[in-house]
Amino acid sequence: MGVVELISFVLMTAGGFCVFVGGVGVLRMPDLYTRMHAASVTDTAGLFLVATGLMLHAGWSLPLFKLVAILVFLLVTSPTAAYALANAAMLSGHPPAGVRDETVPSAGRDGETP
Amino acid sequence: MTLVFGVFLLTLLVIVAVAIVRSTNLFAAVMLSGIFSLLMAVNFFLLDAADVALTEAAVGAGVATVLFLSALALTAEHEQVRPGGAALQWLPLVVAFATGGLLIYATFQNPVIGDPNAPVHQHVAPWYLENTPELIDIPNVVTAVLGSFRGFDTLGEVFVVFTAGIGVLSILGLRHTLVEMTSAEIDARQRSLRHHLIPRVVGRGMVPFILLFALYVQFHGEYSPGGGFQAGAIAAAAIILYSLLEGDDRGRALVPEWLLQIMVASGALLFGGVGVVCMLLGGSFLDYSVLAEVPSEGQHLGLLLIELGVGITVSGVLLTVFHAFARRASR
Amino acid sequence: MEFLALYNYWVFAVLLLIGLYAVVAKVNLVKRLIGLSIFQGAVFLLYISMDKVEGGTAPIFQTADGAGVFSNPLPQVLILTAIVVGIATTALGLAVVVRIREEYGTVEEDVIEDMDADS
Amino acid sequence: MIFYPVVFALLVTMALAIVRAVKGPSLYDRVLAVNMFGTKTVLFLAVASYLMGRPDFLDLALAYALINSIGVMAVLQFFQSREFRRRYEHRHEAE
Repeated sequence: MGVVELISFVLMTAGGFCVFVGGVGVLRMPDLYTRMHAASVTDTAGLFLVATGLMLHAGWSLPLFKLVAILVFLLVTSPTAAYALANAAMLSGHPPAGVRDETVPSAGRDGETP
Repeated sequence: MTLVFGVFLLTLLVIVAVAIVRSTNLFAAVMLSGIFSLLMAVNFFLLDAADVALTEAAVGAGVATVLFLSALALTAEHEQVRPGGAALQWLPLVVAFATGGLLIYATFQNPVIGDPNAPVHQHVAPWYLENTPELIDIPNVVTAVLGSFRGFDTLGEVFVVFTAGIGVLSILGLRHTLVEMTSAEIDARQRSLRHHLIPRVVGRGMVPFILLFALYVQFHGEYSPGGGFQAGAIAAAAIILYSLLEGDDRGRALVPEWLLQIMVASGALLFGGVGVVCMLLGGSFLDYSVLAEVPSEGQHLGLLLIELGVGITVSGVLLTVFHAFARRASR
Repeated sequence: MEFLALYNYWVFAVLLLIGLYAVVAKVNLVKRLIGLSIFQGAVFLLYISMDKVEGGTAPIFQTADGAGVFSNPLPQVLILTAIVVGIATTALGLAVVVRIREEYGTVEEDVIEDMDADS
Repeated sequence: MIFYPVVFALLVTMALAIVRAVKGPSLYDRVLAVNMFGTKTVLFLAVASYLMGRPDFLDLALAYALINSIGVMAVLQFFQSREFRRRYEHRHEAE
């Protein structure tokens, strides 16, 4: 195993750890917004680490270009999706846990109907 | 090791399927079927079916979710809960279990997964794999079989897609009388994501790249996973994204309906037309060898044209369906 | 790993069972269509499971002469087209459901049957 | 060999995301889980294409990276038009 391979292994394992932490966060956090926080932050970090590790593994080739494209597109769209989701949740009256704002319609704060 | 990954993912697949059937909220069921489709694609990939996985990706990630959501917007979001609640119904359960049990019993006769001596791998498949380099001369055997060896089949499938598009149009109406242009305009603005700045900027930036990728999948389909079906779905997804962001009216301005109708018809016509041209040049129907001096070059040309026809029809039909549902919602 | 050699087929059977149950037992028409797509997925899985060849790879040649072990391209071709046809027919089904909703005001089948019986 | 830790992490995270999607409780949690599952799928496909020795199949991961966000946009639009319709009906009832 060469030095590059070793670095790539370390990066990818660290990325896998990030991803796993995000998964645990999504399962264990108390409410939607903290879950979203756990998911989106670790997503970006894990994505960056895994993709960089794969790039080192790929070397100069066409797959390297595709990996860069995947990285760029996900780095752009993943936070946007998180924003869109948080926005949709907030607009339709789904306040963060602990916030009691009477101006926000509280219909379906719990249960299926948001 | 891939086998273990496959077993794990297939187990997840079953769990998701049970959850879909159990949930009384249809929106939740649609979201879960999004996960179902993703898992399906990963499983296809692990089973060495890259083309199929790409198709599932193109269809399941964009178009299917959007269609189900727009149908939900037009119907109801919840299943009605009846007295007796979400209890299992015994007769269907018995029927389903009997069928499932019978099938599992039958599987013990099956050759194991990956057995190279299984009957499936004995009959025509080796012939396709052996003769593709010589007769068609492209690396992707799936495209070769799809377009050339079994081109007749594919023509039929394209016409099924075409017919489904016509069916949706005739059920949901080709035109509808606009109530008032101004209120429709306000309506579209309210429905679109036009005032969401971040998704709008990012999404509009993505649209050209998705279209570019669709073109890559379309014209690189002979050398890598891809082809007309996938490219059509991806291109439709790009336009659907634009319509979601900018409002249905602007989406229709970008790709007008008359153009869509021409696309739906002309793609199928192109496919059939290539076949007829082959006949006029002295070959049999869909035998592309006669299209050029060298038979394999004729095959290349024929595949290029019919894949183009497939792509045009598929994207046309999917967009037509999307617009038919979206317009229904805005009246 | 010997006992897992047929696992794909079992999952196929179980998914088919689940889809069949949803199609038969559910009265909500949209839910039935979702069940139908699970059923479809089960059939896709059966076909794709058959194409695997041990030690093979996807049937896209890496060298010009096509040397190597490849999985079976034929089931892939069938399912590739079936997926797109599946979404088109699902769209047709959804269109019918939307029309039913406009006529009857509901998509629950038993309610619709009662209405038909009354009229 | 070097891919196994990351593949295991991805698979476990997929399972966790599915648990969240099944549990809910709100609809947004489900959407969040689907979105997260999507990015995990992209990474899994990318790693698996190296694991299986066919890096030319990165196209699949690229396709998901491009299209995956459409689902969330559709959900946002769905909620928004539902909110709009609710307000509209409310206004009509008031009149």
